[in-house]
Amino acid sequence: MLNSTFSPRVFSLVFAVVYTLDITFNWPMFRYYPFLGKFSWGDLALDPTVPGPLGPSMQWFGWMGWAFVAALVTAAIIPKKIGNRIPGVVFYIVPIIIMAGAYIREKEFILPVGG
Amino acid sequence: MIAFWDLVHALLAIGLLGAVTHQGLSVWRKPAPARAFIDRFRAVNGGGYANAVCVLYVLTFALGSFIYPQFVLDVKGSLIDYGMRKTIFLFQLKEHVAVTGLCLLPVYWHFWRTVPLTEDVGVRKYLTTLLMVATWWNLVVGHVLNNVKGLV
Amino acid sequence: MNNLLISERMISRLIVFSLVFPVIYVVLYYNELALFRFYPLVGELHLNIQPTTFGPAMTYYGWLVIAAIVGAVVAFAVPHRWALRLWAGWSWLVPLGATLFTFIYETRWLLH
Amino acid sequence: MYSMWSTILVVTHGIFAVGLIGALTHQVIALWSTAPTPSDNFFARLRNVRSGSYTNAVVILYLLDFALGAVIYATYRIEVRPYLEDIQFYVAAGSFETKEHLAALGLGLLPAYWLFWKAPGFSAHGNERKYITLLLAFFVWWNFLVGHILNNIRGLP
Repeated sequence: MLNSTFSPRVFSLVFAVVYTLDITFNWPMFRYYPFLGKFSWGDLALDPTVPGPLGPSMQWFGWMGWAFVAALVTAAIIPKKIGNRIPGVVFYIVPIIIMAGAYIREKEFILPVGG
Repeated sequence: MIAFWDLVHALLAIGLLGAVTHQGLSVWRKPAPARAFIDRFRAVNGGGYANAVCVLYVLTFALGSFIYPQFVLDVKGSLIDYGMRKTIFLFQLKEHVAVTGLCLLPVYWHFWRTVPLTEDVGVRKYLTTLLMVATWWNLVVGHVLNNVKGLV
Repeated sequence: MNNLLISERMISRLIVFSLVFPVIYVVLYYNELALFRFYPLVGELHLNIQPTTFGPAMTYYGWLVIAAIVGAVVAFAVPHRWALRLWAGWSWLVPLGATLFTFIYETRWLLH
Repeated sequence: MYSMWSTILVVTHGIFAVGLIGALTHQVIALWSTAPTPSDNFFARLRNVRSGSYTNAVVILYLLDFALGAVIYATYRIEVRPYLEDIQFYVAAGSFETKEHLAALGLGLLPAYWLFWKAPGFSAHGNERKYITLLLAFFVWWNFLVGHILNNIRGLP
């Protein structure tokens, strides 16, 4: 069944677009706090009931979360015949848009502090 | 124990690097008899590597994800204290480069194993070269960061 | 595979070198004998041992140079007909022996 | 602080080692495989390589990697070894010293390794070729793993 519906082109394209949006606007599905060893849907820093110190919060897994879900659902819905009509050249831009989002997300590390 | 997983991550990355570099160089090679060592390195049957590259990429990615929290705690924190922000930026890019490769893996496999090899040659060449460059970038940056501060 | 033109004399020298080098190298590092020492902190080579202010002394380069020189001298000194009659198995048995000795010798770090 | 130069050298040393490990591992697997298996899967192709064609590449890569290692060894001796002794990581220090010696023994083994693969009249020495190649591969694998572990414990500034 998977072979007839799942289109790799749809999966890769949707994953890339959603991941780029996630990192650009910082929309993690969930966060991970390695110091506590704990996952959380929301930002624990905003939750007064959680005693500190929280340690660093990781969004990377959460950014991939939305991308995976969106890509899987879309790839399962759109029939393969239609999905395979996505021209291959579209994938030339995928790395470019992801890296653009990555720059927006991470530029704080190369700009002057407070810049 | 984290040092062990870091080592396994590095070894898988080397296997991936070998496979994807063989394949990446082969897509740029004009068909001709191969005599010199470099030529034979490139004169491989590219199609045969697609499955191995996918398996090795996913395994390397999974292990990288597994040791990443410890990196955030031990290494990234120290680098911030040292003020080594550009070094952190390098690793943050590695994070996104790894996801770029992961998300393109299905369509990379698709163009090698489903689409006839005579079609979309340019796209196949681009995707394979991209995965090769991404793997090299991640290995070098990972090695640089490991040299700055390891996972002990 | 082996269609390269190389004289018997050169073959015998390479064989002898590969047999002598590991033996000499092991003797040198075991006895800490070095023609010279390199002091990386100050970036200087010295024939004699320097005071501790110079920082750690490296004898590795000295061992390599001596082992290579002695290996080459013996390789040229030994008559090639004699060398070619050597049992071929020495070619891996001697370095294997040197390797085993090295591992045994380095267990000293476990007893620190 | 981390000098760019040290980082470039140690990363290059690592990349040459990767090339060396690739060539030697291909050669050893092909050498110790019983007979070429007529199959197209990835592992069969890993075995079905012309092992003789790797010899020159292995010698060149070994010499390059050894030279780089010899250069950065001085920085290791000043920056890492004293640190290992301070924190009493003696097994790590001893493992690296073993790496130093195996690298030298491998250097001495190269002429014989090359002979048994390339010189006329040596093709009959199949066993010697096998054992020498396996020994050299062991040196390279040990040095790579120990090098990576040590670099993980403490890098070269």
